[in-house]
Amino acid sequence: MSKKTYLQALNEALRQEMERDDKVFIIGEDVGRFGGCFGVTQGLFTQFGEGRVMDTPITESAIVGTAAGAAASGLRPVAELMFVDFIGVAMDQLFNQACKMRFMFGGKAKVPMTLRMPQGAGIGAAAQHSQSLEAWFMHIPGLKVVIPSTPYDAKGLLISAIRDDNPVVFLEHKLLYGVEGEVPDESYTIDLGKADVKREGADVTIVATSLMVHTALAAAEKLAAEGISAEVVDPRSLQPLDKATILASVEKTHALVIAHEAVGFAGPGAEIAAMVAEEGLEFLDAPIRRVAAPFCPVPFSPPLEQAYIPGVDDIFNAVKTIR
Amino acid sequence: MSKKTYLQALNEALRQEMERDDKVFIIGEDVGRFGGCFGVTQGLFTQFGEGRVMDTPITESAIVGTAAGAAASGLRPVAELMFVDFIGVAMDQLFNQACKMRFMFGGKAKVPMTLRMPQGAGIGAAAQHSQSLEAWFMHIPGLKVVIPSTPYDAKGLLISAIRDDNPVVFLEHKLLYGVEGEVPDESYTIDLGKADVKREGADVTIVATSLMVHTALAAAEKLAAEGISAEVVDPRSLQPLDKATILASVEKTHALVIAHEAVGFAGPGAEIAAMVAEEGLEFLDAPIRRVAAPFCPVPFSPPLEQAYIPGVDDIFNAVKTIR
Amino acid sequence: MSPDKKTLVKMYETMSRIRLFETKLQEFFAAGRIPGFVHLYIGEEAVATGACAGLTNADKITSTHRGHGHLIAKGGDLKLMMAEIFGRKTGYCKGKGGSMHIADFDLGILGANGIVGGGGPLALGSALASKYSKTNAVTVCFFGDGASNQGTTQEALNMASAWKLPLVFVNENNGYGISCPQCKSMAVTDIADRAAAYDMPGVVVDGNDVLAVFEAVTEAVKRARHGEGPSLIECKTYRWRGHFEGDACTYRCDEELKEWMAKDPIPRMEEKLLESGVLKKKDVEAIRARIEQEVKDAVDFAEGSPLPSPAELLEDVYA
Amino acid sequence: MSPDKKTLVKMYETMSRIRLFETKLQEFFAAGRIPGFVHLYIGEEAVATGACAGLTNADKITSTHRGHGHLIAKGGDLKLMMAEIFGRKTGYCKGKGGSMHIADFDLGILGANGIVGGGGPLALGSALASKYSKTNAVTVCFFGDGASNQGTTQEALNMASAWKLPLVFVNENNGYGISCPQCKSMAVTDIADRAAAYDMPGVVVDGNDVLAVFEAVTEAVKRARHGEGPSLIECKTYRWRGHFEGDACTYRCDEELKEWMAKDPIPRMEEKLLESGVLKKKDVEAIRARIEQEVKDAVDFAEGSPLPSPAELLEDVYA
Ligand SMILES: Cc1ncc(C[n+]2csc(CCOP(=O)(O)OP(=O)(O)O)c2C)c(N)n1
Ligand SMILES: Cc1ncc(C[n+]2csc(CCOP(=O)(O)OP(=O)(O)O)c2C)c(N)n1
Ligand SMILES: [Mg+2]
Ligand SMILES: [Mg+2]
Repeated sequence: MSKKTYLQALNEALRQEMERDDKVFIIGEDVGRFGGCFGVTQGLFTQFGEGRVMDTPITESAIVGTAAGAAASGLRPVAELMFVDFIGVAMDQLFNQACKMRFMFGGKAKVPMTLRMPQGAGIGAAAQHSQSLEAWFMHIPGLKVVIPSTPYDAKGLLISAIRDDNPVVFLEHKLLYGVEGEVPDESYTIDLGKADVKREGADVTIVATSLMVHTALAAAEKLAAEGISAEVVDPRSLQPLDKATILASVEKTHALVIAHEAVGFAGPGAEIAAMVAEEGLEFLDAPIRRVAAPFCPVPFSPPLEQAYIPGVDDIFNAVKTIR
Repeated sequence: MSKKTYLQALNEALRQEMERDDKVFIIGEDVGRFGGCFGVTQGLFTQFGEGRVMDTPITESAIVGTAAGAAASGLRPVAELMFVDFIGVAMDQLFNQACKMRFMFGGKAKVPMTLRMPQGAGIGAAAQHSQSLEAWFMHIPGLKVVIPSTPYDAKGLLISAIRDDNPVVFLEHKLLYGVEGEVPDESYTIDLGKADVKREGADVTIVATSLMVHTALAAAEKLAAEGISAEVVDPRSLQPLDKATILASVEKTHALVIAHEAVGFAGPGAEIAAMVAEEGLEFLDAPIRRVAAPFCPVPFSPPLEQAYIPGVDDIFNAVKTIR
Repeated sequence: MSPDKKTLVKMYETMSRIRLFETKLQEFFAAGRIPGFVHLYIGEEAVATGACAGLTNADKITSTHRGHGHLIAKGGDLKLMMAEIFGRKTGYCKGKGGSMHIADFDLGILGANGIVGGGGPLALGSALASKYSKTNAVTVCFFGDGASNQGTTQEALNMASAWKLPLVFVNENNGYGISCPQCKSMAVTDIADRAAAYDMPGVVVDGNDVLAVFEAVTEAVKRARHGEGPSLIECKTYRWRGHFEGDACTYRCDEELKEWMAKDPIPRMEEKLLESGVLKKKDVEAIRARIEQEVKDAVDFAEGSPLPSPAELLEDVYA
Repeated sequence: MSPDKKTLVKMYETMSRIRLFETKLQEFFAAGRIPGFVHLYIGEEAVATGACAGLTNADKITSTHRGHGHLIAKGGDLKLMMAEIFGRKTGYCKGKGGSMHIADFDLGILGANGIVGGGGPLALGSALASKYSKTNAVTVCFFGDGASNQGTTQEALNMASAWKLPLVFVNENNGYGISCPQCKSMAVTDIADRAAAYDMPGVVVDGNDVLAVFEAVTEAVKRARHGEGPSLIECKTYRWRGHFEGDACTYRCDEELKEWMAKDPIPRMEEKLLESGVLKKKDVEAIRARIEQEVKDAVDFAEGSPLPSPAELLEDVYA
C-alpha cells in the first residue's frame, strides 16, 4: 500500500495486467512513446514495446472495431479514445458490433475488450472535449459501464474490466487524474456491479459518481455541520448497477439526491431515480432530487464552466430542499 | 380531411413543405426515384427533381454533416437515415456538430435541419435494424426529439419540425407506416413540446410513445373492462417534454405507468419517471412502473421478437400491480 | 497459381451450392415463409467462391448483409444456416441473428453484418490478432461498391496498409448500392484504383470468372501471409435479384440484367470443366443431385426444428 | 494566375499578423493567462494565407482545432478572436467556444472544430448550399495529415467528387498528428495521391511558399467555381511548436525543426518582396509596427472585456 494518484493507479493496473497476460495489449492514439494524451499509458511502450502498445492513425471507428475484432479473436485489447467526446465517430463499432456480437451470434462470440475514455469538464476544453456520456453507454445491452472515483477503485476496477469477458467502457475523469489515495502495490480486483458506501449517514442518501463523489463528500461535510447526516453511495459501475445497495441506503435514510456531471435530462441519474421510484417508492418521504449539469453544451470560459459543473453548494442546497 | 396512412401523412407533409419553401430539400440514401426504403419520399423525386431530392452514397456521416452544413448556410434540409440504427456511424455530426454549433458559436449559427429515422422492431429485421434510440437523442442539448404515434400527429409534427430553427430528430415507427387515421389535406402544425391526451381516464396515467401509444390504448380498453379507467398520454415530443400535461395527469390519477419500446435501462421512461419522482412525488399513491423491452439486443426469430416488443398484456399487467 | 482438379471441382460445387440454396430461399420468401430481410447473392457466386477456395479454416472472413454466399464458400453448414434463416433454435445463432447475422467462429466466419461498412474495422482486429499471435492466418474482408464509400471501410483500408496487416479486401462491385448506381455514388470507375490511396496493390478482375477471382485473391493472400500487407481486389459482378427479395428493381433495365445473366458464372465454369474433361456430363448431374439433396435436407432440418422460446431472450447478452 | 501587388502585400501582412498574434498567445499561455488548449499555427502561416488570399467574403472555409491562422487569413477580427480565446463575453462566441470553436458566418468562417475530420462533412453542406442557391461561392476545407485518415474526411472527399461540389480540400501536411508521424499513420508519402481515389485533381505544393499555395488553390477555386468539382491540394509544412502549448515534443528531433525553421515562410516572402521592389525595408517595418499595434489593441480589448456571467449559460442552446 502506498499513496498513488488515480493516474498512477490506472497505469499500474495496465502494467500488471500486461505482465500477467500476454493477450492484453493497448491500442489508441498517441498511447505509445507519447504515453497518452493525459499520460495514463506512460512507460508502457518502453516496457512492452510497440507490439503491445500500439499507436493508431486518427481513426476511432477503426480503433474500436480493431479492439472488437481482436477480442472476438481471443485477445484482450484495452483501447483508449483520447476523449469520450470522440465516441460519436465510433459508436457503431461499439454498440452495433462489439456489444451485440455475442447475442446476435447466439452466444458464440466473446468480446473481452476494455474501452478507456476520459470524461468531464474542468480544464477549459470546451464543448467537444468535456462531456460526460455514461447515460448513452448504460442504454446499450451487452456493455458494462465502469466509472471510478478514487485511485483505489480505479486500479481494482480496471483490472476487473480487463479480465471481464464482455465489452467494458471505462470512464475516467480528467480532474481526478491527479487525486491521490492509498493503493495496494499488488494486483487486486473489485467486482463490477458492487457499489461502495463512501460515507455512512442516516438522513439522506446521495448517490454520486466520478468527480461528483468528491463533491458529494464535501457537501456531506457541510451538511454535517448543520446536523444533517448524509450517506454517500458510489455505484462505481452503472451497468451492472448495484440496486440493492442504493435501495438499502434509501430505505435507511428515506431521501435520495443523485449527483452527476452529465446533463440531467435523460442522464444517468434518471435511471437511478426511476429505479427507486419503482422499487423503493415507499422508502421515500420526500421528492427525489437530481443535481446535474444544466441542459447545454459545455462552455469554454472559466466562469461559465465553473457554473456548469455541479458544485458542493448545488448538492448541499438540493439536500436542504428535502431535509 | 380524409383517411390517410401514417406514411402518406409524412409524404404529404414533405410535399407541402417543399412546395411552400424552396429552401427545403431531401437528402438520404435511395430517397430519390426509389422513394425511400419504406416509401416515405415516394413521388417527390418526380415532382421536385434530383436538385431537391438527393440520393447520396452510403455515407451517413456525410449525410448528417451535409444537412448540418447546409442548414447553417441557410437551407432547410430534411435528411433521412434508412434506419435509426445507422446513427452510430454519424453520431458525431449530429451531437458534436449540428447540435452544438449554435451554442459554441455564441448564438451565431442557426441549424434548421430535420433528421428522419425509422425506429422499432416487428419486421424481423434483427439487432441492427430494429432499435429504438430516442433516449440517446433526449440527452443531447441543442436537439429536439419528436416521436409521432398517429397519422395526424405525424403530419403536423413533421411540418413543425421542418419549420423549427433547430436540429430536430424525427423518429418514425416502421409498424406505424401502414396505420390509418383522419388527416387534414391542408398544411397544419402541431407545437413541439405539447403532449396529447389520447384517452382520458381517472385511475392511472399511462405515458406511452410511438407504437406503444396504440398498445397502451388497447390495454386501456382491457382495463376498462375490469373497471380501471386509464388515461393515455402521448408526449409526442420528448425534447421539449411536456411536463405539465404529464404531471397534471398524474395529479389526477395518482399512478404512473410508462410504456416504450426502447430497452428500459436508462431509456426514455427513466427521465419521465425521474421527473415525476422529483416534481410530482406527492401525487403518487403507488410505485411507478415502466414497461419496456428487455435488456437485450433485438432478436430475429418471430417468437423472440414478439416477446421482445412490449405488448398489451405487459401494460395491462403493470397497471394491475398498482391498481 | 492455378488450382488443381480437386479445387476446380470444389469451386464448381460451391457455386452450385450457393445458387441452389438461395434459389430455395427465393421460393420460400415468395411464399411468405421467411421472416425479415433476405439479400440474395444469386449471380455473384464466383466472387465468394473464388475468394475462399484457397483459404483454410484458420483463415477468417468478415461478411456483409448479403452473406449467404460467403458463408457457404467458407464451409458454412447449410442446415444450420437454413435453420437460422427460418428463425429456429437449432440455427447458427439459435434464431437470434437471422440472415444478416450468421457467424461460425470455428470456420473463421466472423459474421455477416447488417451495417454497411461494419466489417472493415472488425477485419482489422481479426488480422491484427493473427499477426499478434503469429498464427499465419489471413483475413478476407468482403465489401460492396456501396460500402466502399463508407468511412469505416476507408479507415480500414488505411490502417491495414499502415500496419501491413494480413488482410485482403475483396470488393464485390455489383454496380449498385440498393438503387444507387456506382456512377452516382463515386466518381471513379474502378474501385481498385482506391488501393493506391493507401499504397496497396489494387486489381480489377472479372467477378463472374471464378478462376480469375481465385487467382487474384490467392496471390493477395500469399502476399498477406508473407507479411507484405493488404491488397484490394475488385470483382466486377452483378446481382440478379433485387436488393432484397421484394424489391421491384425499377432502377435498372432488363437489358443490363440479361447481359449479365448471359455471363452466369456457373455454366461458364461448367463448360470449362466439361471441355477440359475434369468433369463429365454425368458428374455434373450427380453433383447437382447431391446438392439438391443437401438443400432439401437443410430445409427438412429447419422445418423440423423448434422455434426458440421467449425464455431464451435474456441469454447470450453477457458472457 | 499570379497575384497583383496589393495581394502580395496583403499576403505578407496576413502571415505576419498570424505570426504575431500567435506569438502573443504563446506568451500568454506560458504565463498561465489562457484557459484550455491552444494549438498554434506558427510556421504554417503560408498555407492559410495562400489558400484564403483569393477568396471573397462570400466564399466559405471550414477550419480545424488549429484554426487561428485560417480565421485570420479569412479576415477574422483580432479583437474578437483574442477576447474569445481569453474567454470574454465580447469574444466571437461570447466566451462559450474558445480557441477551438471560433466562427464568423459573415466572413464565411463556418467554424474551427475540435473533432479531427469534423469539418469535411460540414464543408459538403456549405458547398451544396452554394450550388443549390447558385451563389457561385466556393468552400475551402482545411484538414491535417492526421485528419486525412479519418473516415469522415474520406467520405467528404468522395461525396464532393461524386456530386461535383464547389469545394477545395486543403491538406495541411505538417508531418504529424500529435506524436504520430505521417509514415506511421499511412503508407503513402503524398496525401495528394488520395485525390485519384475520388477522381479529382491532387496537387502537392510547398506549404511554406505562400505563392505556391496561392497559385494552386486559386486554380482549384476557379475549377470549383466553374462547376468542375473539387480538388485536393496538399501543402507540405511543419509546425514549430508542440501539438498544443505545453507539449514537450519529445517525438521529433531538433534537426527536423531547425531545417523547417530555415524555411520560415515569412522572411522568404519578405525577401521576395524586397528584391522585387514591391516593398521597401521601411514598409516592412511599418507593417510590422502596425500589426504589433493591432495585436496589442486586441489584447487590450480582451483584457478590458468582462467575463460572461453564469446566467448566460442557458442562452444560445436553442434558436
Ligand atoms: C450504415 C448503413 N447504411 C445503410 C444501410 C442500408 N443498406 C443495406 S445494404 C445497402 C446497399 C449496400 O450496397 P453495396 O455495399 O454495394 O452491397 P450490395 O447490396 O450491392 O451487395 C444499404 C444502403 C445499412 N445497412 N447500413
Ligand atoms: C475525432 C478526434 N480524434 C482525436 C482527436 C485528438 N486530436 C486533436 S488534434 C489531433 C491531431 C491532428 O492531426 P492533424 O490532422 O495532422 O492536424 P495538426 O494537429 O497536425 O494540425 C488529435 C489526434 C480529436 N480532437 N478528434
Ligand atoms: Mg453493390
Ligand atoms: Mg498534422
